[in-house]
Amino acid sequence: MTAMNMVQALNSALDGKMNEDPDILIFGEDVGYFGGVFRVTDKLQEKYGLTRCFDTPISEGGIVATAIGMGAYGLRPVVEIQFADYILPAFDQLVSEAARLRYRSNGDFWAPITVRVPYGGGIFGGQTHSQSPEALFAHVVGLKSVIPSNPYDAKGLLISAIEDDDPVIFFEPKRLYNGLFEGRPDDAVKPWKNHPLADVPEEIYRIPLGKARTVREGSDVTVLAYGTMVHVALSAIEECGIDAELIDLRSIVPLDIDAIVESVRRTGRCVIAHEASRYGGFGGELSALVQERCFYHLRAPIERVTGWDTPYPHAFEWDYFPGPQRVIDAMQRTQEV
Amino acid sequence: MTAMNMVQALNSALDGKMNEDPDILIFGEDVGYFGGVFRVTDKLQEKYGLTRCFDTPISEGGIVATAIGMGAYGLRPVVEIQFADYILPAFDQLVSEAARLRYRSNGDFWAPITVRVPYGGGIFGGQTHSQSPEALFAHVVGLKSVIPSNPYDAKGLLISAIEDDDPVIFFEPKRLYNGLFEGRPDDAVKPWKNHPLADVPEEIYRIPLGKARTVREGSDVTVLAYGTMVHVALSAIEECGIDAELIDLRSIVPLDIDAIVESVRRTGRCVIAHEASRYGGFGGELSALVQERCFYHLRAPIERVTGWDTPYPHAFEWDYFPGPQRVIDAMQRTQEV
Amino acid sequence: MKNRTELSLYVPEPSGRPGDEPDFSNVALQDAGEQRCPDTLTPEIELRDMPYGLIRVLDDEGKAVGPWTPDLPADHLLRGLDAMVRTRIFDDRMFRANRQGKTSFYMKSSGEEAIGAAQSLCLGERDMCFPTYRILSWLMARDYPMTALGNQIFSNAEDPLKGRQMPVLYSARDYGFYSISGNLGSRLGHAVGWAMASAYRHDDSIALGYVGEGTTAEGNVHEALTFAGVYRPPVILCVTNNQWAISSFSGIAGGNRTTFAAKALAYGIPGLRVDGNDFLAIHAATNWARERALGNKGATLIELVTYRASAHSSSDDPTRYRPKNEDKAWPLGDPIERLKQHLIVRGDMTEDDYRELYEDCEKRVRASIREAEAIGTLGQSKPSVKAMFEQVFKEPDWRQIEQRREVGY
Amino acid sequence: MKNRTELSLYVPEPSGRPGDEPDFSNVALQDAGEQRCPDTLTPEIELRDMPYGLIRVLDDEGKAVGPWTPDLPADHLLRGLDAMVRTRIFDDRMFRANRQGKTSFYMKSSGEEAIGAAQSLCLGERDMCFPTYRILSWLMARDYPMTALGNQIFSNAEDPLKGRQMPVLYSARDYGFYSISGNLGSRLGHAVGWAMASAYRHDDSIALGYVGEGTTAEGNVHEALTFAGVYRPPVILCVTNNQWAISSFSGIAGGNRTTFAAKALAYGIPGLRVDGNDFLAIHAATNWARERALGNKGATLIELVTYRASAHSSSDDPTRYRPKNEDKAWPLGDPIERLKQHLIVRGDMTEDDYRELYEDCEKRVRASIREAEAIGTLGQSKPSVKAMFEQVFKEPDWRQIEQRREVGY
Ligand SMILES: Cc1ncc(C[n+]2csc(CCOP(=O)(O)OP(=O)(O)O)c2C)c(N)n1
Ligand SMILES: Cc1ncc(C[n+]2csc(CCOP(=O)(O)OP(=O)(O)O)c2C)c(N)n1
Ligand SMILES: [Mg+2]
Ligand SMILES: [Mg+2]
Repeated sequence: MTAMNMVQALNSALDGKMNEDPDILIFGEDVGYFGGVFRVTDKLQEKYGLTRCFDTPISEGGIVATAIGMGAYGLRPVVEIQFADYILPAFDQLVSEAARLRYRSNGDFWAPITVRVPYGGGIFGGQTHSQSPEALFAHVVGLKSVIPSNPYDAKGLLISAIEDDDPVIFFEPKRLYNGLFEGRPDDAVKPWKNHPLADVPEEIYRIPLGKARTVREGSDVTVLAYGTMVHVALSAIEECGIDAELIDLRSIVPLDIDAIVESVRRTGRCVIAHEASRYGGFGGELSALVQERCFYHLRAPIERVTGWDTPYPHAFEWDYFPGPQRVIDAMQRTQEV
Repeated sequence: MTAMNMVQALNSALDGKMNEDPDILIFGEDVGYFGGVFRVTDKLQEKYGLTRCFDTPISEGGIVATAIGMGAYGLRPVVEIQFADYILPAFDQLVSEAARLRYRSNGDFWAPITVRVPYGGGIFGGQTHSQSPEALFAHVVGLKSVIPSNPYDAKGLLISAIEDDDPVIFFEPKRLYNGLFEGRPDDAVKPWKNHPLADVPEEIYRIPLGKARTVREGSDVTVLAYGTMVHVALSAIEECGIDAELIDLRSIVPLDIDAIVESVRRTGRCVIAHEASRYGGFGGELSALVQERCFYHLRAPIERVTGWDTPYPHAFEWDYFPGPQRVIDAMQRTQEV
Repeated sequence: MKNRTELSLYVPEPSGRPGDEPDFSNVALQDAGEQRCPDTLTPEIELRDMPYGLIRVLDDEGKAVGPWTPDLPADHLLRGLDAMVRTRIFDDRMFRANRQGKTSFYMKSSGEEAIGAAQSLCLGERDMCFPTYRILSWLMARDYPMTALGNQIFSNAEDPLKGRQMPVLYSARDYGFYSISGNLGSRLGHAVGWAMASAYRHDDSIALGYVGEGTTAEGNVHEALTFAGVYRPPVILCVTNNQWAISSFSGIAGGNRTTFAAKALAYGIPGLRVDGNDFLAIHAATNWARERALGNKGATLIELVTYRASAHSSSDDPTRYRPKNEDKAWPLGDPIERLKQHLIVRGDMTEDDYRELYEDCEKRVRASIREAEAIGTLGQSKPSVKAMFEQVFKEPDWRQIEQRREVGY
Repeated sequence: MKNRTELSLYVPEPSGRPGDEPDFSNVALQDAGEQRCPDTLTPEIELRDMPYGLIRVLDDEGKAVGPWTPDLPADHLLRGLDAMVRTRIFDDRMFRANRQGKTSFYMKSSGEEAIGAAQSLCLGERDMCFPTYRILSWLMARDYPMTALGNQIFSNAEDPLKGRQMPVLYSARDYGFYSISGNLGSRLGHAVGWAMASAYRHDDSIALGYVGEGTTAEGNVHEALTFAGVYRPPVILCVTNNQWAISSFSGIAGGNRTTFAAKALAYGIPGLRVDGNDFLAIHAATNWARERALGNKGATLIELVTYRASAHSSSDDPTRYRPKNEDKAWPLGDPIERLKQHLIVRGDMTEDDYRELYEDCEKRVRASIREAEAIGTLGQSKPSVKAMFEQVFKEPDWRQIEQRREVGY
């Protein structure tokens, strides 16, 4: 075990898998010699050579298309899209091709690709370095969407994603790369190293896709979150004293519906938190599923704590970001009835 | 007043606006000399000349980018994407540019464009001529999404969309172009001409964006639908005898939240119907909104009747399509409690 | 301030519309045998004139002339002819089947049969083509069972794609034929990725990608070409310029300003412009690109100049937007006629032989389609509904399982 | 089977990495004055050699030579120099301000100042540029208030973009400067659309779009060029080839295989390759393209060969991926030094004059930044939070209204 931050844990996953499987190729903008703008692919070119980890033209569509072709051939490419805000030029490739190839060809071809995508806010990145587009992918039949919240999960989930024979979008909450963040911008930076989930084995291990993690058990309300919001929610729970059960979804496709339903039936209350803007966000799906499956157990309206329905605004980062106080307010509203 | 089908009503809206406003330009694949593969732009090139209605390269991204540039200059382009399934190459332009231009430039520039998109199933078009991607757009802050269900609305809404100073995605349920469709593939084709909403004035008129239409008043359950599903739902209601209130949303951004809330508070029950696959679909958002705002009035779980979570399959069109029987089943489930 | 004129918006128009005489004077031609044939390893910088010429082998009499003449045995040509003839007949019958309501949709490749047939026979078994919907003759040349084609087209119980795809959007891995989709251009980059994978593995499989001339305007085509230029994988990228994209003539895709082969110059790869109705020229150019690829010199772009002799699809009516009889006026003729004529000139076939071949093709096509029809046409027979829920993922998740249960399968 | 070698995957590499000597021997150069200057209305077919040359006017001594020499009065050049110098100073100060935490982010255009300055002064008031984040000198040349730049960069209460944008993503319609976004390449098509609109209206406004050489790989760049080729609008499309795209050298964008100007050949439009550190050459080429556009002859692609002398952005450290002192070794020199030298050679300026100009620039920059800082730097001052909810649409819908209320503004 070594204390790793999230970047190191992801790097360790890539390194371990590349070492094991020559069919794994890594490419993307600046991932080669430089090791990626967030350093997740650091040293991989040096270690595995130019043809196994290399830079690409600035062409997200081209990156994904190339990966699909390689995947159809029999390789297992792992590509990086530099920021989630820039994944849209590849959207058609992901939706119309990667997600549909197995189905439409009746298994003749498939796309065992992993698309790593730094996403989310909290870094003063303004409109185009902060967005959380996971809802756009969750709606796409044929894609899996995974979102880790800590170094241990990041490594185990990335390994599962790489080994998965279906296309996986792997959203990395970039605000968590180098330290914990609880939605309190004025707090001192909390390094990962003292966190229990920063204890990461050097070797390969897997966390199955579709299994949520109960971060904290509780009986007053179920809080559903993923990515950075897991820590925001935990901090909110700790602050306000409500005995909330916090579930880190870890992947939104496949979704651990059983864990969610079991918990909400028990607590009778539910708060959903995500960074993305609210309308049409993934919180809507979660709310609908909970409502459909727990209707008779619900004692208060399901609450959504999300980004506002505006673009992600640079100077208003902390007005926009759904911080702990807003999670507390929502939890409290569920308790008032 | 003339009896018009939906194609004629849309053509009449375009014709009327082009006649009135020289800043309106129409372009897209095959919309020029040929008048569009669905004939919606028929005769417009002949009438208004080559530079006002013309063919474009097969490049959805290029079409939308060009429209945005023209819009920023001061024109009011109305473009066609041949099928909704092919709008994704333009997705980045719509999301990162059209939707954000006004906000990010603080009103220096904006994109008063209308993007017409034939969408939806029921025409044996298989995976790539049948999809309903409206949820992907509803989540995008800064875009409006309009979906008419009949000739009268189609004309009035299209005129409002064109006159709107924000980018509007105008989804046209192509199964309704030439006749009514109630989700019963074995029925004889029902031409529009005898339908009251096929009585379309020749002149310009407007239906404001964001105002739903109550298709049928009722007290047992509120059914929310748009596009083709309005007729499927109405047919279902008529068949089963439940006194349902049917609301045609007409636009999903802006959404007529007041009409929805008022109705569900009254009926205490709600069924949501759309063609798109369920998970992450717009029905999730509707369900969440209704739940949040009508929790204490709800007497049964909100039901979603949707396409399945599979790609749109050619041979299984009628197994996939959420036909009237599935709407009836859902309405009945809401009555059982 | 010299030379200023009032600005105006230019919109290209074709040389003729319904009621006009066909006019192909704008198509840049070159006589058979005229274009030079450089060595396959020639640096790109010495090939920059190639996109503006036209590689042709068969002359007007059917003789093979010039430096591109490939050395092909008669049985190779006969196999090609057989595939082309069967494609033509199959297309005609299926188009009719569509009119009779036996299938929801159909697309013919009439006039373009030489392309898939010549390239299918030129490339190896382990090579992979990334086709458009007009490359049926590739499968015919590799003897893909025509009954299976019919089953796919009818979406019947034996449909190899389990009813999930519209007619003609085949997939046939074992025949070197990648899955087609309705989306234009989005597989060209897969061809490049495939070829990069092959190079990475030190394999000798090459990839062949196709787009129509209209589709070259899509961003993803540029992205594929960019990757092909940068990483030099063993891939052949083809533009089938059949002059039309539904109702839009090639000028709407930029074909009035330069050739589609010249797009190669933007990426520093060789661009060949080839008579797409000339089986021998197609073979020769494809083989040139293949040798270059196998010499580790990377990608080649090939424009195949041809003509879409029929409607875009069963939903289309070309008499509404182009002159009648354009196909008759097309200066590069009919690919089947031309190959037949060549075989006759060579002395490898007589008119009688051809009639026999044709009748044999007809018989085989008819028998296959009958077999498929016997299994069922659209709506009369289909795969089990459970196929709707399968292979969304390798393993279904709870959504497909629950929903399948709800449907009752 | 001749010439076959084992396939392998090729990945381009730059001529040097940290620790290596800078090496620009692969950059194709041509001496000043050597490239021919065709008439602006010359058909594209006669211009196909142009993308492979290099238009240069200023020679090593600072003399203007050859057929592209523009006839520019001294005050035009001095205005350009003033804009370039202020850009350099402003950039340096703001980079430092970023290091001091006064702003979240910054991007310099050091080494590339000639481009925006020359083009801004060449084009007219009603023309519109569609910039990247490295075209600050355009605004400087048009005397956009530097305090407003500072306010934007600090996201303070007077930020003209109301705190909604990251630093340097300006928008200034009145200065012919379109809204920048972080997304690469997605505005090039807007430039084409703008120009088409101008042509449609018989206006005389032309558009100028920019992308970096790295960005040419994006599909949307191809789409913009395709529309520019087809409809021939009055637009100038520029590729600023500064050799690097963050850590990726230009070969990763295909620059090893051919020039970026040669991409023009794919679309049948003229392509000019220009010394991007030569104020006069940039002016001349831009003016050529402008005259052509105003002669209703359509678009021109211009590659501006330059060098990114500084880090990609405040988040970047170029010593990690490229040789030290590459900027010193760059064969086309420093654009400010070169224009200054030219003015001296012309006799329009002395070293003393230059010192004076420089000090004056420094003073003005300092005063403006101080003024902006006085209003507030990042976090110390910001626009009202209600601006977060405004202009999502022209009129807010219930979501923005409800949410704004929830936030309490
Ligand atoms: C992305 C996308 N946009 C639009 C369409 C609709 N469409 C189908 S075929 C076609 C024309 C294609 O023309 P071309 O590329 O020349 O191929 P051809 O049909 O001539 O072989 C169009 C516009 C599509 N299928 N996909
Ligand atoms: C669509 C998109 N992809 C990726 C990025 C991340 N990114 C920002 S700048 C940059 C490099 C751009 O290089 P180039 O086009 O050469 O412009 P330069 O910075 O050299 O002026 C990259 C990859 C982005 N902003 N947008
Ligand atoms: Mg075509
Ligand atoms: Mg660059």
